[in-house]
Amino acid sequence: MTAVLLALAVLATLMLGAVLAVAMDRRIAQLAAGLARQRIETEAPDRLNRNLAPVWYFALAAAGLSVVPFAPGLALLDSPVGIVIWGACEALTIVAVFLHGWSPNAPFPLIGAYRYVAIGLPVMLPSMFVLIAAALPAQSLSLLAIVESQREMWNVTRQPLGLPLFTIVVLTLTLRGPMDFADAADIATGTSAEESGAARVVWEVARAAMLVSASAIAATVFLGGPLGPVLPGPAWLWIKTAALMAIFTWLGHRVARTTPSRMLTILWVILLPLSFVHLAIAGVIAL
Amino acid sequence: MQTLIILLGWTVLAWLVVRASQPPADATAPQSAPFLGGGTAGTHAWQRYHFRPYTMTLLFIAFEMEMMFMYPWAVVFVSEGIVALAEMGMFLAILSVGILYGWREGVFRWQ
Amino acid sequence: MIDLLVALLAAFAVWTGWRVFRVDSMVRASFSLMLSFIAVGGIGVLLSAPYIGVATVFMMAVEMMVMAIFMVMFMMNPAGLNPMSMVHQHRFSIGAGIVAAVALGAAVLLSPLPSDPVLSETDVVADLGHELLGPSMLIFETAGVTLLATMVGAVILSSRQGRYGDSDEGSRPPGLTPDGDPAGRQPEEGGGHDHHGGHG
Amino acid sequence: MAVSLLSCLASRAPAPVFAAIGPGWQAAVERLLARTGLRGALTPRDAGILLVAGEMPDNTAEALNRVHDQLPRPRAILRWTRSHETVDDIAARIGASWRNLGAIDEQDLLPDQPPNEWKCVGPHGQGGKGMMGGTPYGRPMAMTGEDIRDGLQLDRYTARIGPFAPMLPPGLVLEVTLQGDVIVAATVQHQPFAQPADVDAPELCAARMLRLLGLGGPARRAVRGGRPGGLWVRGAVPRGLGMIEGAGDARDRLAAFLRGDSPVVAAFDLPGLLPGLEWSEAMLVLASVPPSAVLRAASLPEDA
Repeated sequence: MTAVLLALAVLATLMLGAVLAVAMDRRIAQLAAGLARQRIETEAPDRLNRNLAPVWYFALAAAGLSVVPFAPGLALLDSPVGIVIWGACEALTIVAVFLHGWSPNAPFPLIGAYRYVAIGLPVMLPSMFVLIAAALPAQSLSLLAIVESQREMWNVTRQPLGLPLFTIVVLTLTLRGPMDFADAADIATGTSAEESGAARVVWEVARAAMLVSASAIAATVFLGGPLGPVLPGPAWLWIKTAALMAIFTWLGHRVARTTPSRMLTILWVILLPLSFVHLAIAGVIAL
Repeated sequence: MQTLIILLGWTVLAWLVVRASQPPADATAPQSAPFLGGGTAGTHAWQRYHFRPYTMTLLFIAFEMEMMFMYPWAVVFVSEGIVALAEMGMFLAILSVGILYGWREGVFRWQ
Repeated sequence: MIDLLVALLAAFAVWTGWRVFRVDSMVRASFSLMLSFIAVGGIGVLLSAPYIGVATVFMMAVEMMVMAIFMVMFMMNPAGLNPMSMVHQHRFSIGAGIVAAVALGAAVLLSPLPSDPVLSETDVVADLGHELLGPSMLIFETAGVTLLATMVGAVILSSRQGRYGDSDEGSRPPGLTPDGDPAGRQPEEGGGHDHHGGHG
Repeated sequence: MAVSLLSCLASRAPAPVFAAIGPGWQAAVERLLARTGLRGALTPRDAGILLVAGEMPDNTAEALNRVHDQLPRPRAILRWTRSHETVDDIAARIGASWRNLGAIDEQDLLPDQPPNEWKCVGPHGQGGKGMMGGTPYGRPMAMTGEDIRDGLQLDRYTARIGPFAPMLPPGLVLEVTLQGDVIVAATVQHQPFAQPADVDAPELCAARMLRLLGLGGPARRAVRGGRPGGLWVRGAVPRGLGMIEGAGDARDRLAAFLRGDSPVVAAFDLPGLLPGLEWSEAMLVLASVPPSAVLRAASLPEDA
């Protein structure tokens, strides 16, 4: 019974959150208008993978949100390895975006897909470091335990580098702003360049859903998730998630994107050592 | 088991939603040509694609495999204390050598 | 119920594994294999090994992504636009397959399996961590050194640019026949030119 | 209920316009697309209206038809050729067409034929031959060739891009050969259209670069004359990229545009500048040069 209620809560959060994310981008009307337009088929596409890519994207967003506790000690997917499940969702997201760019058999989507893989793979390293660092004080890989470990102090203050590093991960997963190497302007919106009509809208909504999911994970790991005074747990989770979504959206619209090869070097040479430092600090503090 | 059923359920639901919200794709021949700003392509876009940072991906896999050891390590870190810190420090130091070497050889660039 | 799910996942893993060799597109082949591994990971989760199961999915998603990149890079007709067969050396591979299946099946069926059910409240991840830091420490550190060797080897084998100039300078591709002319590109004097020095 | 809500929302959507810019109209179109109520689409797949600005030379007619046919239906083509029609007028005309798109819907202009006949050709009826031969599904496959960076002989993809590619100056047709996303060869097949001096205005040049950096909002504000307000704008352009004698690199030129200066760029060798660059870098370099200088560079004789 609780499981059904939680499943409904996850679904409602995902749907309303996606609407909120699209509204933050001020694109609700645009997407509504796109729904009724023709969906063009490219020359000799990989139909199966073209149809599956947004399905994966949606399903991964939902799976990621399922491990998030909505109240202390209460998550749909109460797994002892919650952050590993989320890590697997990240890895599979790269596959989904790659397939989205690969399947139309057109040059710009193809370039976008490969660029995304080049950036998306190394971005997973800071993500893993950050989540492992959050697991140290909790002594568990479960997000429920990570929430419990933040009763005294949120991770955002205890592990100050965590949220900035994870921001990069979120922007990559949701194809936003400085990390949006899949859908850049110089390749005519990249992996989406050949998508029209409802297919384009569905992909955009899936991106929005992933933003909800990734922000909820960030809120749980760094801002104490459902912890907070007066209001019930889910309300706190929603407030924190929405606040983070607003920040990520703002950054996505404001920060410039550099070239992919330069970003690759930055990721390995600057952000990876920073993640090392972050883990070391977190380790010493946790002891 | 619950985990699997939930994940499977989301996949099926996502498939139904995506399926219901978009009509089948169709196009005439000039519509379906790849967009090149009015230009034309000689060949299919699918090709033996020259993915430039290929060396990086190999390094990445090795690094990722090592990261997989760190998840169980994180769980027992506090209870094992200084031993865990020292051991993982050693482990990471070894791998940092690999990263440093790759960086010196310039693999974190488009080849 | 768990038995049924395990059986279904096993059947799915076998079916997707079979698809790897039946599809024309390298991308589809790679990701069929990924689905096969995901099913195996699911079996791991069902068998009370949540970390190993989920980690399998995690690793295989990344690895099959990289494999797809390399398959597309180096195989002819990577998208399978012209139908083709992914199977070679039929007789040998059938023989090898049967031998492997019989040997592994026999190993599973004949070895005495311990009956040591894991209690549901056991924290298997923590046990794994204690194992890594305790009795299996040597294995763990050896893995670190092995992975370092992997990294260095991968860089040496696949990177052309390096601190001491291009790695293929003066090298000669092998001939297609013994003592034949070098195949493919002839090495030019001085190797290629690097346009990339300015940044990175 | 849901359907009427959706259509109500949809009617308020900004009109998605893909602009095919002709000689002399670039600045006007760029200012037009920075208005609210319009949205410049980067690909015809995302657009409902094809705006044809200016008198198109005859040799671009086929390319224009090709872009037109790539718009999803329903679609409309609008021509903006009379110079007395102000930006307000054309914006109103676009809005009216967008709201009335279903009634206008236009047929394809090009014949419904694949680039090569392939149906029922070859052993499997897909037009192919063997592993790599023939024209499966209408096109041949790319073949291997030399690479200029790491020497791996992988496929070369050759395509003519332009004259209406949103990331290139209007009119420019580049025949590029790509290996991965690195340009290994580039030739100019059609020069950019001549544009009046207005097109070199620093705010327009800055906006073009900002769009490539993923800053659509700041680019709009820059065109309208406001402060763009992006973070890490100059730093995002790699140092040493597109170095041109006397005009610095792309980052210097962006800084100058943002200051409101228009750097003087001496003649440079356009096809010689591009090979060896990644596509994203090449587009940044092209956008960092004022269009008049690109035109001069593209019209240099080949052997100069």
